Amino acid sequence: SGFAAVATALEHEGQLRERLRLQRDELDVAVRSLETQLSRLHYEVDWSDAVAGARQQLRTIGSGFLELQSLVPEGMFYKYNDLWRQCSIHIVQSCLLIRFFETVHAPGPQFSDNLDQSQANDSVETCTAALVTKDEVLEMLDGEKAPTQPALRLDLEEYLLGLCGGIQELARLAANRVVLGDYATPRKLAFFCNQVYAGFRLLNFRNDSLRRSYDALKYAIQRLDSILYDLRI
Amino acid sequence: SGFAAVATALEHEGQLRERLRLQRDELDVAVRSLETQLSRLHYEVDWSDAVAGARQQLRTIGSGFLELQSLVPEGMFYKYNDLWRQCSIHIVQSCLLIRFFETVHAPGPQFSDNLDQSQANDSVETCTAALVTKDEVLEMLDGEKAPTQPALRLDLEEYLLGLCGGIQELARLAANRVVLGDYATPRKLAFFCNQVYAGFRLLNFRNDSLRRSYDALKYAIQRLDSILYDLRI
Amino acid sequence: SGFAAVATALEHEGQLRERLRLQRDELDVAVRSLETQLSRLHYEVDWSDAVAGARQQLRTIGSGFLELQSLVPEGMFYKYNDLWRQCSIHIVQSCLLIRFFETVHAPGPQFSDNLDQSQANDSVETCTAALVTKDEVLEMLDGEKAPTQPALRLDLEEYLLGLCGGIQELARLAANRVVLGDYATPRKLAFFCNQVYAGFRLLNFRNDSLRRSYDALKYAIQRLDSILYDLRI
Amino acid sequence: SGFAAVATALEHEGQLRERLRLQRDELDVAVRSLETQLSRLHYEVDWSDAVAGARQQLRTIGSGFLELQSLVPEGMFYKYNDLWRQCSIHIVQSCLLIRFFETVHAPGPQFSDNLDQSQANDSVETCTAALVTKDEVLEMLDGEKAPTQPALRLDLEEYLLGLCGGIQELARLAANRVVLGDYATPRKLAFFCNQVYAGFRLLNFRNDSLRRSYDALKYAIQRLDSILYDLRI
Amino acid sequence: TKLFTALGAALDERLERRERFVRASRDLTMAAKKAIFELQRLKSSLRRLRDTQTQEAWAKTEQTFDRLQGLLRGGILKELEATPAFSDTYWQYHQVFSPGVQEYVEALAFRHWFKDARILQFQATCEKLAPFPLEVSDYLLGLCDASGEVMRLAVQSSALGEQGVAFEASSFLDTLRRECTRISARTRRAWPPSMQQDLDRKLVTMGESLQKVQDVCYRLCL
Amino acid sequence: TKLFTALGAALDERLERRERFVRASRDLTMAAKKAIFELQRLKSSLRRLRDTQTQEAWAKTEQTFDRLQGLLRGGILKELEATPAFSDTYWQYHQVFSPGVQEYVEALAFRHWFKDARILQFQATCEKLAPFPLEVSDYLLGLCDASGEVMRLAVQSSALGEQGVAFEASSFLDTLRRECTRISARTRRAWPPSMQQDLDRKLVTMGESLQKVQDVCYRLCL
Repeated sequence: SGFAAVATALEHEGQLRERLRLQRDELDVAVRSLETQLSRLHYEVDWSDAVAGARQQLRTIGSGFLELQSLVPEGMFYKYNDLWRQCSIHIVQSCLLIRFFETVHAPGPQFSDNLDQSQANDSVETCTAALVTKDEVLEMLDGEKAPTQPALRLDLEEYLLGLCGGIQELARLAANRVVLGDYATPRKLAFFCNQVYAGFRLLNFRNDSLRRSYDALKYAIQRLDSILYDLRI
Repeated sequence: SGFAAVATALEHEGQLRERLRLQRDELDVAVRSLETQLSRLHYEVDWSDAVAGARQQLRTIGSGFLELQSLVPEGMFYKYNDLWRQCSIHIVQSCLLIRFFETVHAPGPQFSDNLDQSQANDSVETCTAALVTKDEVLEMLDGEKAPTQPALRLDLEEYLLGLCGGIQELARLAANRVVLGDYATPRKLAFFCNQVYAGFRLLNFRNDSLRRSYDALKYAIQRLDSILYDLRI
Repeated sequence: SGFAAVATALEHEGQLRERLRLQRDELDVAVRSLETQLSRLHYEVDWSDAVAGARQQLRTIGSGFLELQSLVPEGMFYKYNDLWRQCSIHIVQSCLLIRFFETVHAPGPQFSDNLDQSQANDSVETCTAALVTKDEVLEMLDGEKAPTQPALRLDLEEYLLGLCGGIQELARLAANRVVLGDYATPRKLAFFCNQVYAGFRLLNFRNDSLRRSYDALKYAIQRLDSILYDLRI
Repeated sequence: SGFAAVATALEHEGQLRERLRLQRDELDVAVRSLETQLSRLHYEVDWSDAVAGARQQLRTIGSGFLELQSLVPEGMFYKYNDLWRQCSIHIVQSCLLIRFFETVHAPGPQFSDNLDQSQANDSVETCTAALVTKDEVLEMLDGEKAPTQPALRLDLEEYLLGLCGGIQELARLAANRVVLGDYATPRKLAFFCNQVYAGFRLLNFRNDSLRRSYDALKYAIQRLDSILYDLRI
Repeated sequence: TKLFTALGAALDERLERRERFVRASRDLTMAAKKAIFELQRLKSSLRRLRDTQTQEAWAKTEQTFDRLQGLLRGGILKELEATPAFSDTYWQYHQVFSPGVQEYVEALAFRHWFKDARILQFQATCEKLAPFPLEVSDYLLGLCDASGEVMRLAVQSSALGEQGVAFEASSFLDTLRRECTRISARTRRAWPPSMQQDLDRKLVTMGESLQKVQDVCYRLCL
Repeated sequence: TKLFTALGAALDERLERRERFVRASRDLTMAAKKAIFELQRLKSSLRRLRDTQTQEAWAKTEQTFDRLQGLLRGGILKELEATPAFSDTYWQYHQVFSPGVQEYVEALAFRHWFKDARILQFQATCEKLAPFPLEVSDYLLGLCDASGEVMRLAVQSSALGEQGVAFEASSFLDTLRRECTRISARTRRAWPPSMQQDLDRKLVTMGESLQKVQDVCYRLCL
């Protein structure tokens, strides 16, 4: 009767969800391995290897993500989106890190192992590092060139939550770079994060999880400020 | 910079959500008024007026619902769906009631005010009432004829949750019909609800809110069974 | 890395659990359909058809269950048992019902449509129905003959939880049999359930789900007693 | 029905609240942009630009705030006040900052880039900066001159909560001014905040959000003291 | 310091006024609860004012309610009139004295049902409280609370063998619930969230009360 | 009744066996906690086994750990070997004796780090516990718990002026956390939800421990 059709429909939904979950679990393994790669930033003075390796891994993640999303029927993106939401957020977070370290100057020549000298330059310091945009994240996943119609999709909220996570990671990183004897990067990190935070202050959140993440940003910024302060004293 | 675009996008989302909320609030007023109309079933022996009135109100609700859904951009149904989810569920619930009372025989001639006689017929009693289908709900909202491509959309889960709510409402109704001296309808209600419940048992729920509603059904069925038992004793 | 061996082991475990889950979901559908079959007992005076149909379905369930359990490596029954625990319990519950109705006399000749007469016999009434044993459940699943070494396995607690569930179902059934005009079966049900309950009182429980199920039995027994009381007046 | 009068009243209230909410959202955007402007104090040695810009923005905010409040019927200030309470608090907070930096001397001549000398003056140092009063906040919003009857209204608690927020912000600022190489301002900030804190100690609070904000002040003051201590050694 | 001395004085004045409102509200609440209890103790068979004895008992409750109105005037209203800006103070301390006003409305609504088996309308309630200005929210929330008392009376009366009350209560609660549910679609826009949650919670309780009374009716019909 | 007498006997046997496993697990837990405490009390400067005095102290801990292994053999393992189906009983009561095994693994992992500043590998742990068969989950969950002890030792040592420990602990915890986080993407599929929640909770705690140690390192670098 009518219930047979309903049962079939539910069965299909269940199977799709199951397949998505499996694919998501695989993607999850890859994303965690990317994060492991990037955690080398915490204990290697020269970051070029870590960042290049992460770039490489992003390709694999991109194709896994594509496979996942192509399972989703037209118009049902938001129905199943919660399944891979955490993955998306972690991907954005990693892309923020990669992009930051690709665009900030390499630690080579201008690395200031002289604390006093770097202090003198302090007030004029700026930071050239770029904040990854939502489209750039998709490009980094899709391949080199900017695709006219990206096959992958990212929700705006996922992007913003990923940025918040990335900034918090950078705050954690700042202290650990000091431990490595790298005093220049923390300054740049502080400048960069403050800039991003200023951007966030312009946004009007009516959304709960975003607002909570934004509130957590404040503590990350305070921590960065206090690191900067410690370095000065 | 990049944040200006994000701010604009967030602003648009916020405005859309606001408009949807306003439209939903209006729809909500209409749905509650429909339920008020149907609550006449609890205290009027003859239900034809109440059901006809409810049918009438469904049209208004249908056009309000259409207006609401046409605000939603293509492919974003599931992004905003949670806003009117409760409305959808209540609409399905009311449609189940309307359809039941339209297809069960009118209480006129076969109304058994003789308890003993109805008891005798009991074991052969069946119930002709029809369970509203998901498509029929859309038809009832869209207008008279079956639309080839319904402008309105209802999620499967909303439909099933609405059925659960409707069955619970019928269980409540059964006791109150006994109070009105109507002993025949409770029997039909019990038969009908048991049939629907049997249908639900075939479904495989992996979904939490559905499973909870289904569990609550069991109590409604037990209550109906005990009413039937009381009537027999 | 150093965790390679651990990762491989987990990968295998994960795949096995995945396969078991899929198989379990199929089994679950079959078990629900068996329960739907048995729910005919609530509204059909003659139960022979329903019980024979359920017997038939048990075979399919048995082979599905066998397929599931043969995926489990030697000695790991309890490692994965949590996955199909609910299925086992529902199977036992259904077997209890089938066995009861196969061994209680058919409602034909001794069906008492004379309320007064059945009342007279009441105090001396006994019930010939048999309580299904754990081995019998396995036989019912494995095939007709008692297998020397059953391929299927059932945990003791699953068996006991299934009995509790079955008694609950019989209590619900008693009221509905009265509604069908069958006054003899409820007496037998009451006698039978009281006997089983007396057996349960011999057991020592620790503070777990089994104790909770046993505590819930008390209410089922009280409900049966009050039905018996109603039948007497 | 009988509730018609009630329904009409609620409808009006609802519409008003809706309009107020929209107006409040606009005000909120302006307030955030003001705070972004003032966040320049954290990383620009010369603050005159930032403060002048903030002054400018206050005008816009004032007229938006006026528009909002003029929607409120006579005597109903406290009925709808919860809607813009957070805005008021943030405005007071920003006014405290603006007023502080307008009345403390510019960092130019008396800027102590000589740490030792400034240390010597430390014990006799006073601070000429003024704490903004509630009336001054209203003046800053209403326009230049003191209005005999201010069109705008601020609740006493909003004012006090705003002061607490402002002091917190100044404490954060102190550390960042040190990083900028500005050692004079932190001393003045510490002196100023301690004075305000001494004022707060004169007040009696009940167990509400104001008391919590006051309790949080203590930590800000401790942070300032430890910065002062760092500057001395 | 001069600034903070002034601020401290203003805060203290607020604290004291608040305290006075709390006390006035609490006094009114206690008195209203006592009035409800007095009504519950009246034999419900006396309800229709059939004889002199009944009229005496009823007259006694009238005195109780006169005292309630006196408490409102001498307490919350007097305090409001002592301030320069009546309306402003009303809204500033509305949350503080609301509980008392709601309990008073509950008692009035219960008494009205006791006598006439009908809903006490907003306009009529306003007239009873005048010159104290009654706010719609206090009316609705007080009215909702009365449903619990109606249920209690119905259950007790049916236990004492008086059946009519349960049926009256059932239809009363059904109507009340329908009206309140309907209106709650509007309050959602008009009220702050905390007040709406209050109403939603009371509606759930009202639904449970109705269910209990309907169960009683059903048992009576068997 | 005959049926239920048999059932009762079977249930009672289970209850008693369960009780014995609970007791054996608890004994092992207490002994492992004591072993950890003994290690924490050793001056961490003794860690690198530089002199005779150190070797003596270290030899003493070796005895403690021998006793631990004895407890495992004489307790849980002995009970398992007393049943006809070793593997079956192992899994039937695994949840019951898991806490003891995990605490033992924790003590072993902490001791291993104390000595070599490295992660105790699964294979090596299996060898230490042999012939008791170690389950992957008990290994991982016990290992995670060791992170708290490592953090405690690092914080105390740095307070006593010994700086190297904190840096060693930081890199150890960082590696451990990376490995465990990575593996947790696989356990999600392989484990029942309750066990996964356990791991997730321990990973959060581990992150906090790492953060504390990193803060100590940062302060030391200033």
